[in-house]
Amino acid sequence: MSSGTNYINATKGIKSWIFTVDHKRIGIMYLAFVLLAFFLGGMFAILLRLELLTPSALYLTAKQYNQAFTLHGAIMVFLFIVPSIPASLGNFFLPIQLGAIDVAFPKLNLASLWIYVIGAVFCFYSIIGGSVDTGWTFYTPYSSSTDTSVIPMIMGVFILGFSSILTGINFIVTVHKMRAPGLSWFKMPLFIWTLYSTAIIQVLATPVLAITVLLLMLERTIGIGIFDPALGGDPVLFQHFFWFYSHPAVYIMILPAMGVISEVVATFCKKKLFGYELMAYSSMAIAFISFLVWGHHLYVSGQSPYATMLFSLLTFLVGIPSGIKVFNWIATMYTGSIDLKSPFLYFLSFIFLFTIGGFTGVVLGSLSLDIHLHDTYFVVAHFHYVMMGGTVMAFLAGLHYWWPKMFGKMYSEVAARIAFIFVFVGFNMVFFIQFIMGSKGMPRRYYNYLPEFQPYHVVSTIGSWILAVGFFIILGYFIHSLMKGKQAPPNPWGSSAMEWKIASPPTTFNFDENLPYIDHGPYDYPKGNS
Amino acid sequence: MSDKHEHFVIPLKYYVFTLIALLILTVVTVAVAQVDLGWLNIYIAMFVAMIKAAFVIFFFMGVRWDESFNKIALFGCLLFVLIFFVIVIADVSTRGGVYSSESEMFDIQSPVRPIGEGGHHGDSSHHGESDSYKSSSSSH
Amino acid sequence: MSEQDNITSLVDYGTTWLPGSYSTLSDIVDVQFNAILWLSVFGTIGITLVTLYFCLKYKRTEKNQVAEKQIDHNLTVEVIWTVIPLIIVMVIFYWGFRDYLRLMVAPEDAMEIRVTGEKWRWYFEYPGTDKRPSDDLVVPVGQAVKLVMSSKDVLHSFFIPNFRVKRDVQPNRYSHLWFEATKIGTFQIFCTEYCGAQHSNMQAKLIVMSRNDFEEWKETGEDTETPLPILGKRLYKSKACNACHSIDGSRVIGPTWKNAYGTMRELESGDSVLIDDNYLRESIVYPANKIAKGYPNVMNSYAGLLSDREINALIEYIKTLKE
Amino acid sequence: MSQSDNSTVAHHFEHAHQQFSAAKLGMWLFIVQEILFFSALFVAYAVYRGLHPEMFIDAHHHLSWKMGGTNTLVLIISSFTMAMSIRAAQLNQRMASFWYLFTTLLCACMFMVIKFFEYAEKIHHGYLPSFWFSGEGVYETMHIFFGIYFTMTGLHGLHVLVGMGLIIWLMIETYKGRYNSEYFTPVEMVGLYWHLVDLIWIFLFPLLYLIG
Repeated sequence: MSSGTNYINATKGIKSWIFTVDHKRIGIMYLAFVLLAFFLGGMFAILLRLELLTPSALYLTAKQYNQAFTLHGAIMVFLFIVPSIPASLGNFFLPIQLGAIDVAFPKLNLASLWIYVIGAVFCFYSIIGGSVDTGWTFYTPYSSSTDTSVIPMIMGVFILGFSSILTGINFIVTVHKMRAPGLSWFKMPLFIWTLYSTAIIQVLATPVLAITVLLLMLERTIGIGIFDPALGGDPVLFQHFFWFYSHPAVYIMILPAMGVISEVVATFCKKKLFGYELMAYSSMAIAFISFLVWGHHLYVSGQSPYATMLFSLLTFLVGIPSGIKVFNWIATMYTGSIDLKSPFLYFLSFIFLFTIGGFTGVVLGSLSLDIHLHDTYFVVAHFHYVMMGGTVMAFLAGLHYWWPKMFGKMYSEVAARIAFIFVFVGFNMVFFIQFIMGSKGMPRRYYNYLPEFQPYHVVSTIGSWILAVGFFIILGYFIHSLMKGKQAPPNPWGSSAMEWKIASPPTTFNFDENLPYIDHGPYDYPKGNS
Repeated sequence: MSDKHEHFVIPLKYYVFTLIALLILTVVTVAVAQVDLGWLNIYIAMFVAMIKAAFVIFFFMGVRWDESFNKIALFGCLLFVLIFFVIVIADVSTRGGVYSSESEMFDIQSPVRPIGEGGHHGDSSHHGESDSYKSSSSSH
Repeated sequence: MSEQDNITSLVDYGTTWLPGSYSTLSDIVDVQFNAILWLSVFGTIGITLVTLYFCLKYKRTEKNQVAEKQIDHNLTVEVIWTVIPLIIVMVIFYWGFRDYLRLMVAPEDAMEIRVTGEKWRWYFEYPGTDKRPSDDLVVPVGQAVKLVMSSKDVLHSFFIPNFRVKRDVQPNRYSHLWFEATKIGTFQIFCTEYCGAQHSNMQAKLIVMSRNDFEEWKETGEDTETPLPILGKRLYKSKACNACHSIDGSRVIGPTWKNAYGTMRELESGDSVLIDDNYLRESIVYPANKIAKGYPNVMNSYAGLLSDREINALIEYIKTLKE
Repeated sequence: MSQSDNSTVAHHFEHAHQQFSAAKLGMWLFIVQEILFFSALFVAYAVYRGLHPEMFIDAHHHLSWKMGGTNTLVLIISSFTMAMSIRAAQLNQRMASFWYLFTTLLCACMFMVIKFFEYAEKIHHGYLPSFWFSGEGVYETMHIFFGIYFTMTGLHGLHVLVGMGLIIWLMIETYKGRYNSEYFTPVEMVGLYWHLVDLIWIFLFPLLYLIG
């Protein structure tokens, strides 16, 4: 079982990867592309932080700085964080956890991978061909009037959107039609539940982004005048359209992270997940309510006060299911058998950082406070705490947790712990200080700033270097693991989840003979004698 | 296993009936549009369009006989379209928009016509808070 | 970053988290901010402590290889931690909304000032006076002021950190903002909606004066005392010429002013023109007429925004930049 | 889905019914995303109609309801023949299915030809979106109406073109005898897509051509 053929060595040659329909190989290729995007986006972040070391010009011009933060945002959002967990880890483990051989539409799955790559090529073309400088939000009328390469970038976003939609359709159908015999809805692991609710958002929200960027493209080329006030249009309408996608997209980013965290906490505590059903329902609730809150990005945009009030109310409601999840994870630890391995350390940092992100979300949800804090570093810090402290930490947790299964190799636990310390300390140094900076009045997207803010920026920039070191250590020991790692046993963590019952790495058809019959819940751990 | 392969074939009469209904409704909607009924026109036109859409969905697309989740998917998505539509329109129509008295005061030419001048968003239709957003200045 | 010597520092005054609070409504905002801040601090510390305690108490050891108990759920606990946060956030919602209305609805007797944002400067006009558009927002203390704001090009956002007020500024539409200053002094104004290359330089000063000073300031006409080149140097900064034109020879957005006067300039049209007084004046008033080769046509006209004397002053200043 | 000639069930499905119902659910979800895609345009339409009611009413007089109406009838008939072709495939009537598909294609061509003449006329009168707008009208903002008109009908026309390609593919496959009462998934899927194209037109027609 441990050696012999598996999905990696079943067929050979580059073509067997490019034209594969195996969900596991597609997942691995997604992982590679997504990590590439992460390092590229991260590079822009380091450039930005370095420039902000001094209050005035250091080595970038104002325009280059604006291009750098736009590219950092656009790459991180569209190329990294949206596909990160669902397309890589999700593609790999969703069919296995369902007890299926593959996703419902394997060729479509391959198509979405290469559509993603085509979209990425457009984005890179935009970087080479004049670097877009609009901010990743592409607000009109600036985006319809600037002379930088907006069109290749939004073309890329348009294409990436379709990749995301196709993945979403595939996942929904897979969950509905491909469950193993006996696997009823409430026996599914929470990772599946969150991927399912994510897929619903992807299918419902992404088309609106597609049409929005298409309209922006038409605005720039033929001037249809829907968003440009000079032509009689309404720029706030663009913001409505954009955030109708981009707010639910925040939950596309965070929901799968919550799923990973649920898997990790159950495995490393050897516990049934506390309040499993409520967790499943709250994932669905988040998916639904996420469509009702986009207007909280428009509190100061000139939106009607009635709409503003409604959005504020709904924004607070969306916090409740997230809060429930945090409490449930912590409750799962109670009376468990906790193994403090690196995936669990990332779980702990997720809880801490996501809590801070959540509380500052409450601050920003309040109408009167948001007026002061809107478009300041406070907002920057808040969404980095949620997106990076939440999603990236969970992504790392999942990567460490599932690494032995995906590649059949172990990594160095000592190196992982050292890297964790760098990442955790570095992250907090970069972003915690930004909360204070922001509430003190430092606006975001500033190239020059008042010299009195310099001490804050220096701390933040130094933090960014520590964070970068952490990520390079991670990259290092993962590459080392691939080259010289110890052979991983099928179930190194003693997990009861479905994917750990098959070989590491899995064989091409996941389950050697018949599909499994699943007659128990997802977190079936034994109980002590006491 | 073989019984699972059997597909339900929709009886011919449904198709023919739907076709006739759609043709008639098209003629009706064109005819009604020729009569000026003011604001009622748009509502009648939309109502007829919805009936036509229902015919297409239920019979041509076979939703009447389809699996329940396919129905949920279709009608569920209409709910989200409705949310999108209602909230955006609710915002745009209650924005208090362009402050007409101020644009007079500062003599600014705007190509954007204030919402509420004509059309179906009557100026008088919203009272309360939004009024206090309009200029009530006595300084000039 | 100019002339910030007398602007009240955002960092040095106020609390650790917030800048100084100098308007009638900024205090109520601060109360709420501090309340939620401390709630968050206690919440985060509580959650962290419980998590760490569990980590230590239930750490996997020889004896603790399997979980002590398997607890699926506990309805009471779940209801408690759903309902209590719900109540808390609903209170915060109401609190925020009530204060939001106060921040949004200007009093009847507010004095109106017109604010215009354009790439990359603000200017302020005072209805009912003959004053030229001012580069600084000057307001009397203890008087409600209502700003009627619009933009000439893209979206901007008007932000006074010390007063806790902010509002987006859109082209072809008016947005409002009001405040009542409680302290005499000079404060910072930012643009917080990203608007292009010089976004971070789109700042202005808010000068709060006593009522008498304000009345006097309203009556003062233009500066006829200052020698022209010195006035020009001041205008270079206050009219935000420095956003696009350097005086050290470096290329920003527009051509540099250094060593410009008296030289020939190539134009986009292919002609070239001598940079003399007439050309400079034309370029200030009708910037689109003669575009320097290789530079974008982005400058807004300053017609009506500068007096004849001020235009002269700028030209004289440019002359002094010749080595 | 990969199907070799001897089996129409892909390796990862257990039986044909699972494969069919998965494909159908997938198609419905695709239709769902199409609906959301177009919904934004309808929202934009509603917002601008609210902003410029008189202009919209004035502008729509420049569109010919006769042409639009004819196109509506053509599309409805094509929808009917499409449905009939699925039915014929289900009943193993290969050539009937082929000729129904052919009629559908013919209707689609007719739709596009009429659309072409409509566009040609608008372009001739200068009713193009903003930068190229040179038409004469009472309202200055009329280019917005035509911006929306061209975007909505243009995207719809693009969907018709894609549908025509799919129908040609179906005709070839049907002629070869690929589809029968056991396996007709592609016909059913393209059918659903084609009805969606019809559905969108059902709303576009009164909104653009018939505003009173």
